[in-house]
Amino acid sequence: MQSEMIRDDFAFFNHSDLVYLDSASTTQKPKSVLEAMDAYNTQYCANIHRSSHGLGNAATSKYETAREIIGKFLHVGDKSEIIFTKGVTEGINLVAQSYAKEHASCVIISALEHHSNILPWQQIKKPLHVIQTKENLTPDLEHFESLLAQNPNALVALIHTSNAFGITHPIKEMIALAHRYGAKVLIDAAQSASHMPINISDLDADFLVISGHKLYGPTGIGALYIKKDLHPLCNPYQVGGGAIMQVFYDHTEYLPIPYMYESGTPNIAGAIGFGAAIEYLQSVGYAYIAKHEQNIIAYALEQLSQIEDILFYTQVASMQSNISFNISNIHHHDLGILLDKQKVQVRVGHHCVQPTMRFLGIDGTVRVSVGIYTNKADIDQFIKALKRSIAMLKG
Amino acid sequence: MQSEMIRDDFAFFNHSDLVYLDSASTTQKPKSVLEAMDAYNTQYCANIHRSSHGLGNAATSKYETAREIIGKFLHVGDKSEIIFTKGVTEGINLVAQSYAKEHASCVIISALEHHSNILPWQQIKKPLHVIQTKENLTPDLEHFESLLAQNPNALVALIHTSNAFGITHPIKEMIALAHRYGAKVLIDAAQSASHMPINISDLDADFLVISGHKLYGPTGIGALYIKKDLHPLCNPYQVGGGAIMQVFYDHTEYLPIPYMYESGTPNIAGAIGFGAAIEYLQSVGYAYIAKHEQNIIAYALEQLSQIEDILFYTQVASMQSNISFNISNIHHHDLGILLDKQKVQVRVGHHCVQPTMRFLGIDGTVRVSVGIYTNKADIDQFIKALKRSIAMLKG
Amino acid sequence: MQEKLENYIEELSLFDDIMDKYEYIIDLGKRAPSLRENEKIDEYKIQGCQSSVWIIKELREGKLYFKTDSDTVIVRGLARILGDIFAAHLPQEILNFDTKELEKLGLQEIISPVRLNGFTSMINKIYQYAKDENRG
Amino acid sequence: MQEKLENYIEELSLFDDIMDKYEYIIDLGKRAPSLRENEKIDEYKIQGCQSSVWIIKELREGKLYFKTDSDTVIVRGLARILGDIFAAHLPQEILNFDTKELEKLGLQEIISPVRLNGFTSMINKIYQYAKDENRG
Ligand SMILES: Cc1ncc(COP(=O)(O)O)c(C=O)c1O
Ligand SMILES: Cc1ncc(COP(=O)(O)O)c(C=O)c1O
Repeated sequence: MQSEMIRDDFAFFNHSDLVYLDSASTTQKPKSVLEAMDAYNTQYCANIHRSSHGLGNAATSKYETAREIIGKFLHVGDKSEIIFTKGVTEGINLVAQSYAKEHASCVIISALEHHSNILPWQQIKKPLHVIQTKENLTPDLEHFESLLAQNPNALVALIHTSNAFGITHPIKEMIALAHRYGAKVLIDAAQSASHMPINISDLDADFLVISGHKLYGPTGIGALYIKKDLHPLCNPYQVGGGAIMQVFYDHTEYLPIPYMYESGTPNIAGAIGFGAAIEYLQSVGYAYIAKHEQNIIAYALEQLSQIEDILFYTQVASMQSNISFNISNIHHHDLGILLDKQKVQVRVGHHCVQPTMRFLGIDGTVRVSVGIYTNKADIDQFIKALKRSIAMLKG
Repeated sequence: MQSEMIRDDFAFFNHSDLVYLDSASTTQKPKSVLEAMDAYNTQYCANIHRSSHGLGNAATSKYETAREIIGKFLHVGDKSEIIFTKGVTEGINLVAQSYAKEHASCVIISALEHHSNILPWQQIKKPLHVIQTKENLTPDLEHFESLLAQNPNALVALIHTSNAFGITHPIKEMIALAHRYGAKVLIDAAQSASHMPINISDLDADFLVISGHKLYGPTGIGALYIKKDLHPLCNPYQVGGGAIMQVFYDHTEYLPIPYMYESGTPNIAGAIGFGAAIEYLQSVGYAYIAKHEQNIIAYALEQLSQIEDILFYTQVASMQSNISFNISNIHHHDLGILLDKQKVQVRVGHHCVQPTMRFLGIDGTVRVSVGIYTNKADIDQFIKALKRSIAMLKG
Repeated sequence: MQEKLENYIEELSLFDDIMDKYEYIIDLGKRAPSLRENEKIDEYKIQGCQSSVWIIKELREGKLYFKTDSDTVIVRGLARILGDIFAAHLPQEILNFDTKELEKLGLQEIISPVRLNGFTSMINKIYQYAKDENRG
Repeated sequence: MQEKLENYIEELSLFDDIMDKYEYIIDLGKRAPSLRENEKIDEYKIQGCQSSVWIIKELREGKLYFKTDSDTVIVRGLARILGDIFAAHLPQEILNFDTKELEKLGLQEIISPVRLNGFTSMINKIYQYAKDENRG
């Protein structure tokens, strides 16, 4: 079975008897990723883009190849549109400070945004407009259109798949609508990119962010896509060595993007590992991934639905890659503790979407999220542990 | 010999027959560092500070232990004074945007600063005052004092050891002087920390930055020290998930420093690897390191000094951990290429100090830098290759 | 404190199965008296906790006593244990007590390193109360 | 171009030792004619190069010729090779030439991936000249 073979690619599952249902927080990393980083660290470890020596060239070459791999993965036209960042959070901060601060009149977000797609806009003190949701947390597209009509030059910043409720926004349609009103669009693909193909050319997004550690890659690395047309509008962000053409005490001539945004020594091993993660993902293929994960999610939902007093916050059929729920009269935190004691690792709490939780009138949920390696045995063990926990807490 | 045993700790030297004399760019990484990261990646890979599950707690615990290790290494009083960053460049940008922008009237720097300690101050549009150098590139402390006297509320930002010329500033004296005039001081210890002990309590620095990858640790991680007294004056920088107490659409209550500055998923593996690197460094000990490296540098200088037409830019005796030179009528770039062809990896160019090079009336230099693992055979091979290169270029 | 702590350590050590340990804590949590709604105010609430926890101090003959509550059962049980351990002691006795001792209870929640560790925050609240009394 | 390129490839392949290869390039660099100081102006200078390089075009009977110089000997030699390969060709011929072919010279400087790759910048300058002529 392919599913067992995939599990073998991850050393974690040899080392641990835990049921890992927290892939939306961070994914486990396949051996090929760790090997790629190890090769850098032991065979051609050098700083990049600076030296004329061969070792430095080898490292630079691998780093730039990783950029190309990520560019192709996201279907971008030109690899200079891919900037390495620390992760999604840094990517959004970068867009806020370097672009939106000067060029956006306000920011329109959905009601499902992660704190990382709220706070950076607060910080540049732009009016924040929240698209109303219909029942089941789907966006009210008419309200979205009215916001666009009332707010020329807005930046629209949208989560693709919700990390807290597994809902996927119709971003292609929403981007097209936004563009009709002259708005630019940033997509937070932190949660979606590991589960479905992202085709930036087709989506026509203006900005898009992903994190390596949610894509079977290492921590400390991510990518930001900025459409080439917008490069001339973008100001420097974090500045320093490596980003420059010429430095004088009173002014600096910067290199073009992406280098302007990659000052200092970047996470070289991380970028190389990120490239290897994308290659791994592509070797498995989205056809398999989508089918496998949908099966697992359907299997979990089928069993969860039979549990008494379970509460979902969106249509069961619309949940992808993660499931959020509560059991009435039981605190999600109690469930989290007892599941953990039974070796089941899920996340409980507000999942970095406090405003959404407040809207729903709750403090948080239990969230189960799956990855390429999750299997039915994981779900069985989770359901069994959940039932026991409920019995203990209700009994 | 301890020196050979140390070399064995680095897988790089088993894999490569190159002479690596570019440790000031980035150091090689010992096995214990790679193993620590591998353990995270394969045994307790989880996101931190979010989950109540045991795996997440294990990761959080190791991450916070790394912070403690670094805090003790730098002799800071309280581990909340240590913030994980991407590296020195990010650390300086953070101080510029979150502290200096609001609280500094101007910035005073030395004439030897790395671009990463120039550009962030340009970006916040503060007047930049450069301390004049005496012959041999040492700072004119009288001029420094006059700058301090003329500019109340300045921030002083000083390189500790010059990455380009191996000179070490008398920072304890300079910090005391600055404090006498009410200025705050940031120390860029990127180059010094791997060669000599840094005792922040003793130095009384207000801010200090280091990079993991220059301390035998991984890329993509560094640390920033901010003195506790100044925490109340520091504003948020990169914002997002994980940095918060409570989020509302119109405002956010942040967690205290360091968490306020560690939004998003940090480089968890990197932080853990950084902690292991510091432990490695401490296990070798600065007594050995200083003695060994001074020997190597003295040995190299002795042979270099005999080369005809060699040009140094500072007193030979004052060079520590790195040596910069030119051969008159030969371009440093030609030397770099030919040394590389003879397997000797040095760095040639402006070393990210263009204003300093302009002051000296040169484009750049050849820089040789050493680490804990550098041995005399490396120097011999370098000198031999250098002589051959000079002969080819002059001949 | 030491004595009560040791009682709990002993009691908890009777359980081989970790689930039984938590069964016991849940039981404690369920049986613990609740605060009145008007007592659940910010002044008594623990900041920096993943769930809501309240601790109210009472002073009787110079000694401190604690009323506790939480919206989660397990934390309620844990708060109850804490309140009980520190009850009926002089402020200075509390301040002299080494909280590291509490790790011996072997409850992961106590040694959790997360930045919003409720248990640490609860202990801090109790210490704050003791300090306030000592000063006053 | 192909012919001249193949000559160079052959010539460079004669050297077993890489140092001899660079001896040859240094020799070319030393013998190459220099530009006059007043020709070393920004207009002809290559942007984004670790050393200073100048390339001047000359048009004779519709064909392009290149005068080159650099402050480093090796780059001077490399620039000389480049200038020679592309010399005496129509702008359109230059534009049709696949620069990947140049990698066959086996010179690491040509395939360097660093962002300020002088060699790539030199080729870009030559292509820019060819484009300008084609348009004009
Ligand atoms: C003195 C000095 N400051 C700052 C930096 C920048 O450090 P990083 O590239 O790790 O951000 C360096 C490294 O090149 C350095 O040597
Ligand atoms: C939807 C979404 N956006 C943003 C983030 C933040 O990503 P990172 O922590 O990698 O910066 C996350 C991860 O928690 C997420 O799920």
